[in-house]
Amino acid sequence: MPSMKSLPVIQDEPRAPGHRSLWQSVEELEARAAVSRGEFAAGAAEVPPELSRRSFMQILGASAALGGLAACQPPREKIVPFVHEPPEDRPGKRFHYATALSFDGYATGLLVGAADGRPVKVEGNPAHPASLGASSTWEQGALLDLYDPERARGIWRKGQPLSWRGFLAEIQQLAKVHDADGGARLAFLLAPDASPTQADLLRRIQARFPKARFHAWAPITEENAAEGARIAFGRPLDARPSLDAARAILSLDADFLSGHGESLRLTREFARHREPGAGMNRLYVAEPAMSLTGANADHRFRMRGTEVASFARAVAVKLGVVPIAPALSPELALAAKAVAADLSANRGRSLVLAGARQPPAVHALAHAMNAALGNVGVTVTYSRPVLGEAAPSAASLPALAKEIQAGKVDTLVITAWNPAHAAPAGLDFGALLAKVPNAVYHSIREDETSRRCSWRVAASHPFESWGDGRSRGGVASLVQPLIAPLYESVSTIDLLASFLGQGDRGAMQHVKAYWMARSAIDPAFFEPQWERWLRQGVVPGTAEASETALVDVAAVASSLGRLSLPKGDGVELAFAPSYGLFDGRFGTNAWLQELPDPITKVSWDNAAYLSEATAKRLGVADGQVATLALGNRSVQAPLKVMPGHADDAVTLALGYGRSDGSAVSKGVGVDAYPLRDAGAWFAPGLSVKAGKGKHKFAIAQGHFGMEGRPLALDFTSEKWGHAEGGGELEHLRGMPATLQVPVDYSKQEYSWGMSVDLSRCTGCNGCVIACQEENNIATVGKEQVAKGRIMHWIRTDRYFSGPAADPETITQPVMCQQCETAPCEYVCPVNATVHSEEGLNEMVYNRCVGTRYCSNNCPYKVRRFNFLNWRPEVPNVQTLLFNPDVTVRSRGVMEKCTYCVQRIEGARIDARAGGKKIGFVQTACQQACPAEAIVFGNLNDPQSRVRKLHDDARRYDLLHELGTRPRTAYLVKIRNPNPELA
Amino acid sequence: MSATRVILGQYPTVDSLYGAARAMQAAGHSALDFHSPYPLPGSDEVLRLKRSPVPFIAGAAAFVGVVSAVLMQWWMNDIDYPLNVANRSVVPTPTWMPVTFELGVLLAGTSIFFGLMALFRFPKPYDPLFEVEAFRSATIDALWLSVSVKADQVPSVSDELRKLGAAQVELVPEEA
Amino acid sequence: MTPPATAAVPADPLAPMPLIAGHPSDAQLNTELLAPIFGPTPQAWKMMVGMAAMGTGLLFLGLTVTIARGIGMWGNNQPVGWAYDIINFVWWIGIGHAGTLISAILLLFQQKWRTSINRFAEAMTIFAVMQAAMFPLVHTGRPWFAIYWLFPYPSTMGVWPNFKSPLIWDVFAVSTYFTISLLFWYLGLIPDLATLRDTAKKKSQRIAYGIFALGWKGSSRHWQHYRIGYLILAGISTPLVLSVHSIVSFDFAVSLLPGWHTTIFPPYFVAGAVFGGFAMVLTLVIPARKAFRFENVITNRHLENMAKVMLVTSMIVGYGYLMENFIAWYCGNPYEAYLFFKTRPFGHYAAIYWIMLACNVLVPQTFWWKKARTNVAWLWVASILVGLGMWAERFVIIVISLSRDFLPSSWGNYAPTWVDWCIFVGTLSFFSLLFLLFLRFVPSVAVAEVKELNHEMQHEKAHAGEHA
Amino acid sequence: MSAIFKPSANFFARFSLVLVATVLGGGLLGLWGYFRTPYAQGLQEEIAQPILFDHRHHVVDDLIDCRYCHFNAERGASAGIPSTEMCLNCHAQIWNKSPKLEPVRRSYFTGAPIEWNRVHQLPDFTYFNHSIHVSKGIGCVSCHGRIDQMPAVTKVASLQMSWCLECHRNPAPNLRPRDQITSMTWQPPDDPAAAKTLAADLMKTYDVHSRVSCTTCHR
Repeated sequence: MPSMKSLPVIQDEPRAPGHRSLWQSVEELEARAAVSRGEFAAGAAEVPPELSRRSFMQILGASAALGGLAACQPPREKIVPFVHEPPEDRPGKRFHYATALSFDGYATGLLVGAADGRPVKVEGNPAHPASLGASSTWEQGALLDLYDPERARGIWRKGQPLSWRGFLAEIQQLAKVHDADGGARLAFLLAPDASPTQADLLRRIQARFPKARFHAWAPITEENAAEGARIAFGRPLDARPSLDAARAILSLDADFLSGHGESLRLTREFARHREPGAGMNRLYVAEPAMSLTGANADHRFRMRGTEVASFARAVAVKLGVVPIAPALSPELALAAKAVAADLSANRGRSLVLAGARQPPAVHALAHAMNAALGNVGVTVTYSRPVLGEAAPSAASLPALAKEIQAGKVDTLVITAWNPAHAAPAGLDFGALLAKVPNAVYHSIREDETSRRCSWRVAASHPFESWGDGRSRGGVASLVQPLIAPLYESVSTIDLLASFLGQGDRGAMQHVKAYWMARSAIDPAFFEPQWERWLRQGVVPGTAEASETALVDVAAVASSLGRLSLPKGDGVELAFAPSYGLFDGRFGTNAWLQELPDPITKVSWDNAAYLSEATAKRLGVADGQVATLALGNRSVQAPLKVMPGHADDAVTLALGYGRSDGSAVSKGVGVDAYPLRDAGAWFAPGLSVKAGKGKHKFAIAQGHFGMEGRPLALDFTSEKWGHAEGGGELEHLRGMPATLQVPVDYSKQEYSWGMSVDLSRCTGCNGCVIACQEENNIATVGKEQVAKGRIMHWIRTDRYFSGPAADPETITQPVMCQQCETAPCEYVCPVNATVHSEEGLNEMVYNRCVGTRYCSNNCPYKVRRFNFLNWRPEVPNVQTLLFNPDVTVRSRGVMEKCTYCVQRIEGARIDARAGGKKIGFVQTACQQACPAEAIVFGNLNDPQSRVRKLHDDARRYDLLHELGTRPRTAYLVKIRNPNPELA
Repeated sequence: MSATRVILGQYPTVDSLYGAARAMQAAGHSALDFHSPYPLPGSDEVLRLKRSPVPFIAGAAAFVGVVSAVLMQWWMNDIDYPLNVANRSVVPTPTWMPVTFELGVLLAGTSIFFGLMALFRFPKPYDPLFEVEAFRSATIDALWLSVSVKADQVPSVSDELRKLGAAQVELVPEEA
Repeated sequence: MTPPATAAVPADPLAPMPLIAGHPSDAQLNTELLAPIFGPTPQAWKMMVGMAAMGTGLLFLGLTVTIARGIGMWGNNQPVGWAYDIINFVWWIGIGHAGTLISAILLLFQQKWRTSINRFAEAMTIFAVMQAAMFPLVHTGRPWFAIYWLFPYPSTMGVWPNFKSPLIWDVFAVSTYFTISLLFWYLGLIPDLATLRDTAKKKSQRIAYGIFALGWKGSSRHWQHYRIGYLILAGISTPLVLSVHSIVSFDFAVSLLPGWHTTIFPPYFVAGAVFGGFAMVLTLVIPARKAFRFENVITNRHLENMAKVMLVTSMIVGYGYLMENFIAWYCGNPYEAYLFFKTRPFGHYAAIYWIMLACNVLVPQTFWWKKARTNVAWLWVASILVGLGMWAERFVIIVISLSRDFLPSSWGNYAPTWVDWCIFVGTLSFFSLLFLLFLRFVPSVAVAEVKELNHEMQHEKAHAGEHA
Repeated sequence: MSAIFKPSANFFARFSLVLVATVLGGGLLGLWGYFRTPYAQGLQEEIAQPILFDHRHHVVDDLIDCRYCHFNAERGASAGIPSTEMCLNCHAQIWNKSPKLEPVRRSYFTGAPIEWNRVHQLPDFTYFNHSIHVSKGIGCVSCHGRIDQMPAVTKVASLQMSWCLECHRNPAPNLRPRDQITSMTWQPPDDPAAAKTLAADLMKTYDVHSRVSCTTCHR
């Protein structure tokens, strides 16, 4: 049996590496979880499956006596101890393991917290360059996928189950057959992955089958960037922006604050320079639909996706990079002039970024501009592509399709995500798959593709398997399992190894072997090295060195010349990855489905976004269902007017409208793939015909205006300059007049507080999912969200100001403000919400009877009520997801943010048991936040960061005049507009 | 000493009723009572009744209610488990008022009802008077005078009552 | 020799209509007023009871679904945490008030005209409060614990209710109010029950009423205590009524929500309650007196007086509306201003706001004219409109205020579900059911009191005759 | 005979009234009492266990410290129930043939865990942590009673909230020196004054606080 030693990051005392058979302990854990049958169970379904009947009977006979009995005498539990104590088992103690999660090829380092041997919380790995301790909605969401009861299980061939050994034998046979012709009839359709071990395996497979074809494919690729680099430098290079030094940033449709890869690092660098002062950066964004990045821009220029090139070119002309200026609308021309001026004013401290959706020429032009501005080496560096061969190409799928058509493929191994669903328009890849005798589909879930494949191999979740990966920039991390596969499943490495007859060697051996070979360390000394890497989560000395690269301006110019500019004023359709589901791979993830879109706040849906003017021109209205047609292809999609959307353009997010996957993903939203050519981003000549019927959206925030109320405040940098120390904010902070004698918290050792910096917050929603994961917050589904019953404890309010066509945006995370004179408390008839000595507004779920009075009286409306039992029955496997430190709330109970009191109390116990003081406590939202916008800590500690921020000149209290004295302070957002454009 | 018997006399008007009563009192019969479908003005004076204790009962009960309400709230919220509720002051007398008032009223009200029951010795579904068929009119439209006398005086008193204008005179049978 | 005063001489139009028509004897009154009980069961009554019973079925369906599945079966949401549940609660409790007011306050003020209608009113109070009392319990997410923790018994946890919360005040107020009203009503009933016991022919009836009469024999020694007791009970009921609706209004006034946070609420709620209550009395009395031919005990003068009371209270309520808006403007608080000048008149629920104003302020203005006050048909329609208007008022206060509070980000609208409707219709039916039973089995007019009044009036007439 | 009721009716009427009153009053009183009975609190209830494990023998005869098996008590939320492996640390050598221990060996070799019946059970919304109590000087015996005298473990404390609060409000009397934590027999000095001073400086040295905030136990 292969050793499956996982090593925690934080270790209290050195312990001899023991062996743990997790299979066993998992069952035990399930048993443990399953026995909780309290009226509230921590870490288990709070109500037994036979809820309705049970509780109903209970209610019928409800009386003081029964209530009392029910409250104090739950049925007797079982205690199920281990048979073999795992080495680092400490009941209830949380261990963090360093691992990494690869996403379209690029890895982000994580620390995954495991309680009693089950992963329950995902955090970023501070030591990892792509995370810096933060984590995005997608990394957080991965945990829910792990425990998804609808995951694929086992290995199947033509509907017959196969054992792992049986499968290996079969593959041996196949391999022998293919040996004959050097693998001429063998093909691989691979998900992009920078894993060195995997690359090594592929090389060896290629060696065995020289004629085999390897296609890397994903619905969303960055080919344009690569091609752009090839044009500019004559060879493919990865451009790595660094915003630390950048003072003027021009984003050409580049949504660098979201998406995968490095958005976390970029967000942090961007946010760090959003405080007023000399170091403050200025962001220009040119884009069609409002993106997260656009929402954070100081100047946002809305234009159709294909017009961005012209704009870029206009800027470039002003910078003297290329000659001929294109035709532009006067205001855009003006903008281009100002932007160019600002960029050149910040020579060497500016940056031009081109988005993945822009054609190669624009990327090339961006490179040229950066070179001209002397930014290379300062705000942008170039290095060898990390993905290299594994870089996905949209063309690969049609190519493969041709081969299949020609009957050149007998065996096709697919690790790429769901090609049958995401295949380009007009290509029925599913049907082709049926033609392949041995189509082996390796996926974590049964989906549109697996239905068509003769072989289905369940994939292990990254948290269940050994492996490795590389971040953008090349830093390698090891992937170690936190739990044995919950279902019979296979890791990618094991699958590929099986084609080398090494499928039974165990993924860990492959990984270890590769790194041992690579590190060239004497095997005797390798082990400690290996353990250090596992603990740190990064392998030192693996980053790609930056290379000097010279721009071939002529080539750039000519590529621009070849660029086809948009003709006529037809409506243009733009595709975009969805913020929740990316390309659709998260469609089965209820957290991400329910997560409101950061801009439109639409939940459980995508929609055809368009500007108000365009809607008027086309004679359609918000919420109408319309037919979007490109030539002879068409889809039915609901329309949504999006403030700030470019005119004559419609944006449709990818990833929705799945016909399969799971109960969660089925039939949610509209499938955009039937309209999309391979790798296409912008399609001209869209016809929009209003159809019958209105679509009912589930929108988490219906009202976008602030109605002139002082809620989310912003200043321009110069206005702030004159505001000498935020004098204008004085009436929004400090102790309001009161008849109550204020309780004195200064004597307390700790008095907890929080601050939220609106200048830093980008509205990425990372905090929302982190909170949901930490606090066992339920998802409620589309109907309930539409009814206004979404359960998120922290929400990112987003307000628009200025002209609806082209508004300014501000996002404001709002969670319980922990008011010192909390309006919710005095109205609760049963003392279910009261104050702690340290100033927390406590919510005692087991005391709550659910009058909802507290919520009515909460001016911030941050309380959430369990209107129904959101978890009628929880599959045992999902009970493993629950954070055991937080009560799972039952029906009829109010819940809310508690500043992660379970973390505070945990830290207190750990500290005081050792006679120490409470050290560093982070709330889940704070820990996830890439922008460091949320800071939590002890207000009574003059050194603490939160104390300093509470005394900051930008500090103000939300709804200060109500005299609620919130413990959460907000710092006003500072905008940094260009005076020339003001 | 022989048992007392109750004699009933029915009178057409209040005045004749009162007249008879006064005469009876003059004759030394003090154990009198009227029975009427509705309260008779001035009957108290005629019958020389003492002041009713009901107001006192109500007042006492109200006082008990108020005091216990204050003690309850004070002990529960400020002594046994003092909690910081929204930074409100420790002894929030204003917020006590509603409960205090209501509890005072509740006790006063209930005590009046049960006090009356006690004074009437209710429930008392059986009463010898009910044996007299004609007495049923007492709650409908007739005015009755009841006199309890020594057994040997029954005939004389009956005659007396008739003389005083009784429309009919009934002898209440002895309790079986 | 003077000509006899003939019809030629017009009757003085200002002379009030008599409270009891004709010169009935006690016996006549008795048979007349008890006719509904001893008479045969009317077909109409049976039908109405049947319908009411069915409607009551809806109520229990609604409650069962709610308790089994949760509050989510209603339309309530974030931010509208309270809706039909509390609307109905306030509306019903308000209706209850007129009853106690008529029977207690008018008694204290020696308003003789009260006697013929107070029994109706008190019954109405009790049945209305029964509807209302249901909601504070079932509107909670976990009623079974609500009971247990509001009366923390057997108190093994050492945690107590929070007496700073208006909801606790509600619990005490409503339960006290119900208890006192019930005792007051029953105390008033005892002599009549005795009368029934002695009037009844059937043995079964005699036994039934005999049990509840507790052995009343009309003794003057009893009447002495009885009268003073009844008077004091009336005395304490009066402040009780005022306190109850003031406390109900605290549920809102104590909070800081725009549209709730209003100092004028207590008097304005009490007035509204009396207003709506009187409307309900009319709605019930007018058909009842027709059905049971009580016209000469519940005369038009009674109806007219009630119309007058409604006119006055409607003006107080109107003043309340005016003040709310004035203060919202005068204090210059943007949140208040937005609610009162944008949301209510022009917002998503504007229709309901205007219905409220029309029914509660305009309709009663017709009562300035005697014609309207004495037109029974119009009185009845108007009373129903007012009932509707008062319901709309609670909707405006509760739902509209909640739907647009401080942070626009959390604004949201509310839409009732079928369960909400079941419960609302159900309470109406349950109320009617109880009331129909009351009409059939309990003297719906205070017989003893009417006799007393009758006696007094004839007494006065006699004296008047002497002086003439 | 005109009266509808017999004279006896009066007795029945009043008797039924008294009956109702006593039932109500008695019921409430009974309820109050019931929850204070050992029965309602599940005290002194011998709970059958899959294995006849006798603490008396292990604690008294073998003088094994509680923390040998419940090793997590000092450092974790739960004291930990020893794994089968741990039983066999000793029982591989001694009594390794005893039929009484057959289930233990079976568990060890089949890998099927032993399912014990829980004795001390808090509601799942109550977060109790052993380590902090132990480190602040609360002895095992304070909550678990004289384990060393129990053939089968039984509950001795009601574990009702009011019981927890008694100590959380005033911990001093229940403190003991850390080295006496697992002692089943330690008593504070008989002289009340001495006991007071000991309690006082234990409060100081262990920095014990009275904690009655809800979130101390409910999160």
